[in-house]
Amino acid sequence: MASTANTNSKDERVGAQAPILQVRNLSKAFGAMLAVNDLSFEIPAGEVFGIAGPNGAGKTTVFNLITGFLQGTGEVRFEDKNVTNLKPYQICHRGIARTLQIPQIFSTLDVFSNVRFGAHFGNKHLKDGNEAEIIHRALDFVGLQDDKTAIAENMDLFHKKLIMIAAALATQPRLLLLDEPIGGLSPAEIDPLIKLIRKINQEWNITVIIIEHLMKVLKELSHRLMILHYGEEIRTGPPAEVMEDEKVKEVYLG
Amino acid sequence: MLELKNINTYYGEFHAIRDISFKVNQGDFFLVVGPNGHGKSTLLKTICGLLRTASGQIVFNTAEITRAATDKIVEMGLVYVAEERHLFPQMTVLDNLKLGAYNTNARAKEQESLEYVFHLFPQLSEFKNRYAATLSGGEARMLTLGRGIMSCAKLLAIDEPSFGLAPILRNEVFDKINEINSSGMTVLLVEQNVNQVVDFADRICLIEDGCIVFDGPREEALLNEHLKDVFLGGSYR
Amino acid sequence: MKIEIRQELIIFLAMYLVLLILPLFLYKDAYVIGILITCMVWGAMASVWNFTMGYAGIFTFGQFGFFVVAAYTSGMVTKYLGISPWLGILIGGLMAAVVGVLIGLPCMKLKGAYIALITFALHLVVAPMIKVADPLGTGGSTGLMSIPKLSLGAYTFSRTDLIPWYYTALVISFLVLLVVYKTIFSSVGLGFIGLRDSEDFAKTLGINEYKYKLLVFGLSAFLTGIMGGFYAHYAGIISPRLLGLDIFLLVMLMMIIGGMGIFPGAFLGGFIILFLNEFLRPLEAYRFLIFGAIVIVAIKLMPEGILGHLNIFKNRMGKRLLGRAAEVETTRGQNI
Amino acid sequence: MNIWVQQIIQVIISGIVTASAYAIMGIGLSVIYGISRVFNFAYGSFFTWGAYFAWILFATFSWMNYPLVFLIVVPAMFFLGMGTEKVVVRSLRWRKNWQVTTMMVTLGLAFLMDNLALVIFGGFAKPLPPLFHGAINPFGFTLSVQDLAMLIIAVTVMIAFGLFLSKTRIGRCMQAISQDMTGAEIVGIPIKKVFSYTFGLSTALVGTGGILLAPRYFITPHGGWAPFFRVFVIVAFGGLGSIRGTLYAAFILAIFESFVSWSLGATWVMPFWFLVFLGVLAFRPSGLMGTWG
Repeated sequence: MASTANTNSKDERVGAQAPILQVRNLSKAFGAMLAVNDLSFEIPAGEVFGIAGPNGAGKTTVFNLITGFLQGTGEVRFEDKNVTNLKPYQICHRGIARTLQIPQIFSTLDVFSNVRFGAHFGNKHLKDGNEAEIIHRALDFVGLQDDKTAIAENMDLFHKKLIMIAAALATQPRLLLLDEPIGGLSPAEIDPLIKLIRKINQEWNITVIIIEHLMKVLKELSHRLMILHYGEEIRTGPPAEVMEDEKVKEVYLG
Repeated sequence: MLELKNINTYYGEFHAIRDISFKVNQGDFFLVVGPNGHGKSTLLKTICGLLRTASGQIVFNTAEITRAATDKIVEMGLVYVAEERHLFPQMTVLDNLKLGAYNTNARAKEQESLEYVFHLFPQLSEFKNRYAATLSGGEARMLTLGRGIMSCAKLLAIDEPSFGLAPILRNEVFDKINEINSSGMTVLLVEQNVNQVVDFADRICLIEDGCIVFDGPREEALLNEHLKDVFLGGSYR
Repeated sequence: MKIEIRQELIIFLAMYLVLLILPLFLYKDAYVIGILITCMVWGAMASVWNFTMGYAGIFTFGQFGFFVVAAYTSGMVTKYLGISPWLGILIGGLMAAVVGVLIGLPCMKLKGAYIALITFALHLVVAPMIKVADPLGTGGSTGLMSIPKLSLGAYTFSRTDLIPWYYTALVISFLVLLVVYKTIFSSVGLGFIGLRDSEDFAKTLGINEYKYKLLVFGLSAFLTGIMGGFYAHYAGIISPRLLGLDIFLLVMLMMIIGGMGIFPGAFLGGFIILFLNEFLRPLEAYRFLIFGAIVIVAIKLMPEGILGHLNIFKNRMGKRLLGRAAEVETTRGQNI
Repeated sequence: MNIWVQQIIQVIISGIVTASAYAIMGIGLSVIYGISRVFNFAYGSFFTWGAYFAWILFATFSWMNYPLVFLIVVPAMFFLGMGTEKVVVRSLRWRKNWQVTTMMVTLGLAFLMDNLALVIFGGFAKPLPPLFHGAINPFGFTLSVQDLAMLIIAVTVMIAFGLFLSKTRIGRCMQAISQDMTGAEIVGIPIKKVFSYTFGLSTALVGTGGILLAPRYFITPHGGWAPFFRVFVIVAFGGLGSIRGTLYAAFILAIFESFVSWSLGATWVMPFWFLVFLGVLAFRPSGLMGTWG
């Protein structure tokens, strides 16, 4: 099947960049089930990389392996340093942030403190004076400045997702992993979020990996797209090409 | 068949359902749409007795079920099919189905219902001795629907059956639900993927911020500008 | 950061202001002064417990274990090694912290209810260990007796004049509560509350959860231990009876009545419960029967505690800890 | 036969007998957790009260015998447990952190029950008559008829309980609830009723344990805590909520206990349980069957 090698060149915008993340022969088994099977891919700095696939294809497991929530075999390199099987907080300090599929926020804290958590704990060598600035920049960026004193648990799903993103940004990452950021939102909310993600990539210069079910979103956002099926890569490449692939159609799009 | 009168439900201090009233008629395919976190699932849980309503009245087949326990409501034939599957993982498919027929009415018709479920979902009869934990997402979804039917349901209240399914499986699930409805079962469906189900629905109701914004037959809904804007028009699905 | 005057701080300081001047009116009444000292000891302990359970969300039932370990440590090093009691208290606190961290290690990977079980097991286990360790000088089941009294310069504290004890208890408990307050409303407290609210989210944001969880165990054991050390020298005699269910329940009630997850609540609860205890004393055996019933009724009817129900605080965490849950709790594992 | 071998076998037999009593109590504690997620700290007090009820019967009626005592006390314990669930535990269930809250409440209940016993019966130890007199000597070993009866009763209870869980409708409901509580609720199982039954059943089991063990020891108001702690360790060792794990753990630990008691003396029994517990914590906090956490 197609691999990363022959599709890289087709991306005009970011093809020349050095890879920020390299994943080599990543595998993870739960009992007898291979959730991720010998997966390898590279992501150039500045790219928006989409991952799609049927449920149970191992998408979230890939994120969990990269961010240290799960331990697997294989190698993960970030900015040319080996980060395989580091603890989640170490991964965060290296500059990789992520959001969770089911929004989890600090429900009893206000929005400001939620974001402050990221700024305080996510930046290992932060000088005190900087913290407030980072928090406000993140709040401004996602548009939560007016809600900063609201208790997080009273916010709706869309705003909870924004809190997660703002807190992740406050850790000042260079790579951001978004796990189904659009899931459960109404179309009226999807549009602004897509714009936001694009701005994260372009204005903040953050490389983004995004797991998503909605092909239209991936088509619009991602430079390249990888389809997973039973933990294996089916096809990787520019979204338009991938979505025309016969095998992808067969196993996923229908 | 099912009537809600001025229902209000709270999540702690959060007013999730505000003064909702509607009627579901016998044999209808009643579709509830609305953004996530705006109270659709809360509504279904309230109807099925998993959550208590603070005020208002729920009437099912002339009997008031406002504060009845879930087991009583199930016994009357109002059955909830949850978004999270809530199967019994260490039991076989067959045992899961049999537990669906727990209430007295359903137990008398257990064999009959089982045949119908296996007819509807031939895969389930193939897997009937497998443990529920080993089923894939699509198969598990079929099992939840089958288990609901086993309860001798007169009305199935289905919560986001497409949740977590690949596009290819969603259509299959919706087709099955339509088939169930065509055989005479009343269906109350809460769903995000409006485009794929809108053709089956008899009546559509839009909930935003816990309030009903629109409630009417499908033909009317398709003409409603707001509804079109929010869901049918700018669709990503 | 700018200085914020919180209502928690105001109530806390006001309580100590009252305690500071109270002996001016009561100095003749040794009985009441004695009760007030006990109130401060157990109230401070309840506050530390509340910090662990209410704020950090780690449901430990092992605080008495720490208290007793520190009391015995301080009592024994001063009695047998002749170390100054002040230093003994500190050594007791450190010993408790070591035990706390050791108990914290297996608790790292467990969730709420299991931690409660394990730490309660610690509680149950300390008494038989003290009895077995009799040859080491613990005094076995009769207890450790004639523990050296505190002294300041040439002055040695005595049971005939409780005022010096009173002000020592006041200073020590004030310091303990101050540490608790400072921790809760600092970035360290932010880490604890974050881990309590959503561990996964906290981990993605770069918190070292191992360090923080051990810190909770270590810090709360240390602070409890300080109170335990002081208690040993104040009481002069300690026995495994300290681990009996009666004192355990009284201190638990202080926390519940005061309001879990509400800062000075448990300290206030200490005074309420201990004065109630004195009030009920004439009832003898029936007194504990009544307290058992109060535990049940208080948890059922007043999950937010007195301060919580008085609606004093804008952002009441206690409500979210024990109040009615929004949703029907679901399957295995999710509800812990 | 070698005297040592004979003694060791004797120790093992005695271990098996105690194990059987611990096992049914352990199952009771484990099952209530597995099904209704409640950890009952008043378990030891129910143990004591089961024995006190038996004592009352023996003290009031001179013609009382054990079959009748079981027939009266076990159902009484069942209803006492059901009532406790309804009055004390039920309303807490849908609160946040209710698992810890119920622990606190059952601690309060334990305190209430212990002190009630103290007020009613006083602090003096009460004896129960032996289950049976005499002993038999199969293959040269001494086995008191009382121990034999204990073993037979306990094994019968365990088998009956296993059949109850797998064969009866209510037993299958209990299994369903332990696997997915909400799932059980939405198929129409009256879960609150089943919780009550579970609590009742668990109380009946510990009551049975109380009557079986009381003739060997004495009954005191706080006497339930020592057996409770043992059962607690057994359940932790076996894996909370795992019935099979509890069974294994009960037999392994009780036989060890009787070796410790035989070789080091009775004072070392509690520290031994403590060491086992520490070992469990350090090496396998999830228990034998790994159902914790």
